[in-house]
Amino acid sequence: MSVVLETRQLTKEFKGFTAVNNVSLRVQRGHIHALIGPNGAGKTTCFNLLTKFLVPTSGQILFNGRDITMARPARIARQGIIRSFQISAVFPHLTVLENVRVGLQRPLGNSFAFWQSEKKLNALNGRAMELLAQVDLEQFADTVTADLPYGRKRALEIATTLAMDPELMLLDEPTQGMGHEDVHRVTALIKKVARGRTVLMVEHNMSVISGISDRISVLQRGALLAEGTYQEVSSDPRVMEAYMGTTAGTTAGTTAGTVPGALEGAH
Amino acid sequence: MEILGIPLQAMLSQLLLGLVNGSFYAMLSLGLAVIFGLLNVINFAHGALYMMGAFLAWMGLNYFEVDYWIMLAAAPLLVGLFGVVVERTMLRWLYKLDHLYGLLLTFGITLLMEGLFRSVYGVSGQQYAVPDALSGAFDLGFMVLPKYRAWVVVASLAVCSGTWFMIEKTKLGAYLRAGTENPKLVEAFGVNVPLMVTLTYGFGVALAALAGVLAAPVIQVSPLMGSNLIIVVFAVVVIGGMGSIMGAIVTGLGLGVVEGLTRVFYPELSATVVFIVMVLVLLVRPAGLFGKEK
Amino acid sequence: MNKKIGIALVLGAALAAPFVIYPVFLMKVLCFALFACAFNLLIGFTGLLSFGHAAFFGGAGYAAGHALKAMGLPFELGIAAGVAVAALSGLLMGSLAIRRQGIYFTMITLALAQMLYFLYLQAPFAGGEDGLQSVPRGKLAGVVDLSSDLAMYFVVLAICAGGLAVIVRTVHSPFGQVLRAIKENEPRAVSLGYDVDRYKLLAFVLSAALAGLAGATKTVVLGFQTLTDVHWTMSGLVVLMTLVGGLGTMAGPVVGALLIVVLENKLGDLGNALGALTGVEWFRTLGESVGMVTGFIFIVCVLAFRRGIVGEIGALNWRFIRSCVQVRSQSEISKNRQSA
Amino acid sequence: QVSNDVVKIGIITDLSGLYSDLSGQGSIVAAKMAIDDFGKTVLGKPIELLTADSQNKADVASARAREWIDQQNVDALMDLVPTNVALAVMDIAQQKNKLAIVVGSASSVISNEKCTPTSAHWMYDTYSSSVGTGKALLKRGGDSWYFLTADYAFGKSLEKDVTDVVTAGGGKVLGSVKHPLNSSDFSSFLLQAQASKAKVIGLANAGGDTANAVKQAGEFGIAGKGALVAPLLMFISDVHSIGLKYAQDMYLTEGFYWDQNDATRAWAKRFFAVQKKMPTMAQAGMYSAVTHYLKAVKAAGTDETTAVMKKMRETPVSDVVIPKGTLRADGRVVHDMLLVQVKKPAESKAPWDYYKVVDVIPAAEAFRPLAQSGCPLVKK
Amino acid sequence: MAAALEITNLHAWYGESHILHDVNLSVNQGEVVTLLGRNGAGRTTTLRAIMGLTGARKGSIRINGAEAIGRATHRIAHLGVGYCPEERGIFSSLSTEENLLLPPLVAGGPPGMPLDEIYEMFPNLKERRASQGTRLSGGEQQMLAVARILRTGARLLLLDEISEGLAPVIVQTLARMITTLKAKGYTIVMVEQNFRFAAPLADRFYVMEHGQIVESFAASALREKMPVLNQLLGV
Ligand SMILES: Nc1ncnc2c1ncn2[C@@H]1O[C@H](COP(=O)(O)OP(=O)(O)OP(=O)(O)O)[C@@H](O)[C@H]1O
Ligand SMILES: Nc1ncnc2c1ncn2[C@@H]1O[C@H](COP(=O)(O)OP(=O)(O)OP(=O)(O)O)[C@@H](O)[C@H]1O
Ligand SMILES: [Mg+2]
Ligand SMILES: [Mg+2]
Repeated sequence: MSVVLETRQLTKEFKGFTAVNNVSLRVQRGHIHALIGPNGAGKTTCFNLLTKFLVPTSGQILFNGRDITMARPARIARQGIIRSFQISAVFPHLTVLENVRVGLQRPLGNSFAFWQSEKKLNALNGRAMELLAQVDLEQFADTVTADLPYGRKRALEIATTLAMDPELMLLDEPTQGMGHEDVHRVTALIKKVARGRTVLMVEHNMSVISGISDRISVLQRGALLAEGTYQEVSSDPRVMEAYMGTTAGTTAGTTAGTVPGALEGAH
Repeated sequence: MEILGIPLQAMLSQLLLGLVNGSFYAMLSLGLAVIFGLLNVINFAHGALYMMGAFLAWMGLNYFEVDYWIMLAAAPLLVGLFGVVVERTMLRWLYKLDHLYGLLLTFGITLLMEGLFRSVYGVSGQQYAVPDALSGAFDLGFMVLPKYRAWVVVASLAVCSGTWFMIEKTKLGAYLRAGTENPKLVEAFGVNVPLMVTLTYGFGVALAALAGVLAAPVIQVSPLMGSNLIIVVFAVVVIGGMGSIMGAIVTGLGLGVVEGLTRVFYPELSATVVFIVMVLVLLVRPAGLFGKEK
Repeated sequence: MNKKIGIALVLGAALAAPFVIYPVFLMKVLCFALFACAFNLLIGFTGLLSFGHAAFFGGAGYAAGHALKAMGLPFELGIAAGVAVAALSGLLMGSLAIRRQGIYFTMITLALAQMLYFLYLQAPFAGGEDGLQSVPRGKLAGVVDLSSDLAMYFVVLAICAGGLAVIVRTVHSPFGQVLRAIKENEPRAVSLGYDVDRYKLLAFVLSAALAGLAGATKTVVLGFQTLTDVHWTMSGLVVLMTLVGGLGTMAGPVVGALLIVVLENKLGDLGNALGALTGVEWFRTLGESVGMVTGFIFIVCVLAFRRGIVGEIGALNWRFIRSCVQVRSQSEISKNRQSA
Repeated sequence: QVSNDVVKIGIITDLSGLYSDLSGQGSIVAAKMAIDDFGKTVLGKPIELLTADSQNKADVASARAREWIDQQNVDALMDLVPTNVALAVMDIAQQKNKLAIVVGSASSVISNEKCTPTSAHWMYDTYSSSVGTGKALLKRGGDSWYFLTADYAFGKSLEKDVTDVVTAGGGKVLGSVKHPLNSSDFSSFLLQAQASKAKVIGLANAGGDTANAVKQAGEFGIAGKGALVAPLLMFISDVHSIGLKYAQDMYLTEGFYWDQNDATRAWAKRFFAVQKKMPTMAQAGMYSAVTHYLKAVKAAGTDETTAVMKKMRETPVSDVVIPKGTLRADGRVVHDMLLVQVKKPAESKAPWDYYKVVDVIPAAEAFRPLAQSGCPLVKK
Repeated sequence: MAAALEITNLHAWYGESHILHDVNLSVNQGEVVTLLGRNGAGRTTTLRAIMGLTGARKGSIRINGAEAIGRATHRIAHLGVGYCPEERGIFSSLSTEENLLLPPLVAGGPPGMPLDEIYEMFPNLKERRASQGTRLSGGEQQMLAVARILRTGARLLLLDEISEGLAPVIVQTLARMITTLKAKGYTIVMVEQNFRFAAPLADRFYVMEHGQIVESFAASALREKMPVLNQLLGV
């Protein structure tokens, strides 16, 4: 299997504090790859480095074998790496349909055409509705996005991301702040849309991770601590100690609805 | 010894004069920075309040025979009080909105006040004499420095460093800084933020008035004295970094000096040089010299 | 449908106006209206507050004036020269300023505009504080003599209508859609592959060029160009017009421009009329207090009519509609509760 | 013969800005006095006065002028402050064949390159205000000069006019420094001037700039140390605001001083009763301009511009403010100017008792000779 | 035992939208109570209403017997309430330690937790004490937000989603912390999405829906209430 994204000795320092330290990741094509680790381990920083919202102090980032360490954010996006944000990122005063169209519009090549009518964009409606259908939002197409419930906004964000037809999706805590139903919906959604693409995600919710991830990298204090499948990682004593806590082995697998006992810890 | 064709002594004296002007910039931009920091308001009225300070000093002397030293305290107090009223009755309603609205409101206040003073006192300005204790000059060898100008530098440095200390190093300052970001939360911690905000505005404008009183013996006390200055002072605040106390002080003094040098080398440009510096600084440091990028 | 009727009405009024109201005054209003709309394109629809638009407005005026007077170019080329200079200054200023956000953007535009001010102050052709005087109006297409105010009026009306049409179209174009997206959530737009700086730059240049169109036209109408138009107070004035009228609305800047120009030009008359009517002498001094009255209006606007005149009227309607809807939904909710 | 059965004079002046103290409301008062003294009617028709604030904006002023001419049938536009306003209005007046009489604006281009057949420039200009002072100081030993010049056209023209006089008289100009308008602090420029060791520091600026420069020259003890500070354009209102303490001993050129003779004192007293200030030469000039205009209308028997202008040129100017003057072909009114020196505080016995008249500069010397005029109307 | 918090007939608005409809709840001295509910049910709004941070309020909120409605926000805090907001509210212009020291001590109240003890509980904070507040990672900020109010001596803590976005180990630490605080006699109102974090800690539960309390029960009744919860929350 080929490697889509590779980092080599990626390092980021903030004024003498090393947030990401010599991280070498390899993400396989078609995988859902999870990045976990205790708070402050450097996951978000890592994401910011990959999408060029931050500039690495040293190291290299390769996408499909090409070096993109110095490319600009918009350029990275056009090459097929699209990210979502830890807090939901939609265009609140555009309608749901328009949100998706913004994602579809760019390849049309008329984005600078200030002399054309916006009716030209209606040509994209069909494709946009298809994408909305994928995330169950068709009936909200004409709603102003700000009025959507939180979970739906996350779904919309994913639809917009899909509009870019990304090769690699980066999701930063996609289920954070969601109720249980939404968590399930979004998990299922990720699984669905990940077909034919690669997903790299940061997530604290172990039940989401255990369900869908093909491979997991564990970060701690900016450095890679362990890597492997869920089974491998969750039984790694170092990971247990650093991240999941002593009882993680039993908690993480537990599904909802069982009697709450000594269930401190993970969701 | 000469520097670029200017004798060293002349150079030194020009630097010193620059510092004097810088003192005014520092004090004015400090007030603006404090107000912007906590209230999120770009206080356009700052120039008008500076003018008001100077006028109060003049009125005190001419109508009530109250001397400079008393007005040095009384004028800032009165203007501060005026600020408190403005804050309570008007500015208060604008905090949640874009900066633009505060700017507009204070711009309106400026027009009103300048118009008012102009219609009463005309534009030519009034004369305010240097207080006796400070008249005369120091002969520094390379130049004659009027005692009064030396006093301006000393007074301004004292006020600026006092303010800096209060904001950066005391608990009250921590409240102020935190209140800047999230006033509601600070209030939920038990700090009386509305009062703090009001007093801060009062304090900020009092600084402007103080600068006005200090300026009265140096320049004509005229209704337009503030509007000539305000844009430059804005530039100072921006170069220093919006809301940065240290930035306002250091940049104020620094720009005074830069402007002073320009007056020697290319005097025509001396009113524009601040803006050139601003563009250069912002291109290199987007948030200003001392500003923190969000 | 309503909209069409409204547009027809406005157009009708605009065509009839010069026969009732003094045409030069109307032309001035039109030019400022276009200027404010151009400015609004930037702040209202892109979210960028420029404090340097005087440089485009006045700069274009100087360019047009110089082209017509010293170079003897025909009317059309004079205007074109103005627009070109404005667009060029816009490109220059924009490419430096666009990279900065918020208040820093505003301040950079102010600073660059001050530098241009310095340039116009020093440039020999601009005539210092005396300004560029006696700019000829020339002939439209070499035929229509524009020295008649009426003929000039219709030309200006056409120019301004054209400018407004460009703005409306820009707002409702694929490009406008991207601008909205950027205004709403810039990082997200970046992550979708938009080079936001280039979009903002185009918006900036467009706005500058249209402001230049307004400035060049104004110079030709009035026959001179002075430093007033490149001074920062002019940049401030256009902010005020836009805000008083209503940010981000189409009609707002037009209304705002009308109000401010009327205030500047007619306050004295109004004061005299009031003085005569009421016998209160004080009103007669209003003419000297344009500044104070303007100040007062801004205070009132900011405190009471924040959305601007047009925005406030719009909100009134909207609130009314919403209150109707709310009553209904509330009753629906209680119904649902009962059934549940 | 009188259009619309009324003679309308429109005053556009600065009522709210920088120049409002030297012209402004006082100009209106003086114009009213002139109309009253004329008997409020001419040729049996009423005289009406309209006033407007120029806001120092040429576009505001020109819109006003056009409207007055087109819709209110105003016959003559007067005062026209500041210069850019004057130039813009003169242009319109010429197009519409109306009179434009400039009083409060100083620039000498008004009766030079920019002169028009329907315009006149009353009382003073940058040349008359500066050249007299220049010559007088040269005569008194001030043969080396340094200028503090406002970086504007009028500042430069003041500097140039005086430079010509000084060099022609055998003096030297050691240098000049151009300062931006409204630079409230002049100490740096003053020190540069002082370093040049010039005997006279010429202030080629106006209003607040001059006042601040004078005051700071006093503060730095420059005036005391042998150098003479000479404002090249100054009004009594400026002296009043600077105060005698700093202004004392300065020489300046005035077109009018209230305390010249009984007639001027009587006239000024009436002015003072309304305005609570003594008139500046610009304000007094308005009285002269309006009076002369009305006389010309009466003499011509019409208010038609060309005829009135012809009469205005033919008849000498003669009233309490300008007892003996003529309106030249270039639109310049020439008359004697006064070289005055500001009194010491001790010498001043009453408020507004500010000047000693040192010299009378004859009309022929006070203004730029026609031969040097750049006005295209002057046939050479 | 006197009620530490007694809310009766509370209505609250944000602008024109009416969010809370007649909320009634009471918390006894030393109790840990959890507010459950779906997103948007109004739990955060309830806490904010207690602190006077919503728009208009109506009804009655008694804190240790003193009425909070009509009282300014800062004076409510002085009744001995510590509030940890959902969005954390870390100040970027303050260092970690300044953030920690920011909330003023409750006048006349019992002493709060000393700094050493706090650092011991959250070693991350100690390590990053000089760093700018918002430069901390999401989770570190959450710790800081909780730690901050422990120091003031407030005895009634309002904690909004404190386990959100935290690694399991830290969540465990927090759970232990709550148990400790409870033992020390603190009264705690928690809003939680994370049912399994809250369940073992709380003495009593309230369930909110559409701005109303729809269910309330004691911990002992938890087992029998599971089906209802399942239906209401999808737990
Ligand atoms: N701009 C910055 N300056 C200084 N330090 C920073 C900056 N951004 C992040 N850090 C530090 O880098 C470390 C890693 O932060 P990061 O946000 O990547 O953590 P994370 O793994 O995403 O944690 P969480 O799960 O809590 O969100 C933290 O200790 C944080 O304090
Ligand atoms: N500032 C606000 N202005 C207007 N409406 C608001 C505001 N904040 C919250 N709301 C609305 O109030 C309702 C209750 O929100 P609240 O934040 O109290 O819910 P919650 O139960 O805490 O849910 P969450 O899990 O999202 O935190 C929601 O419908 C929300 O949209
Ligand atoms: Mg994170
Ligand atoms: Mg909540």
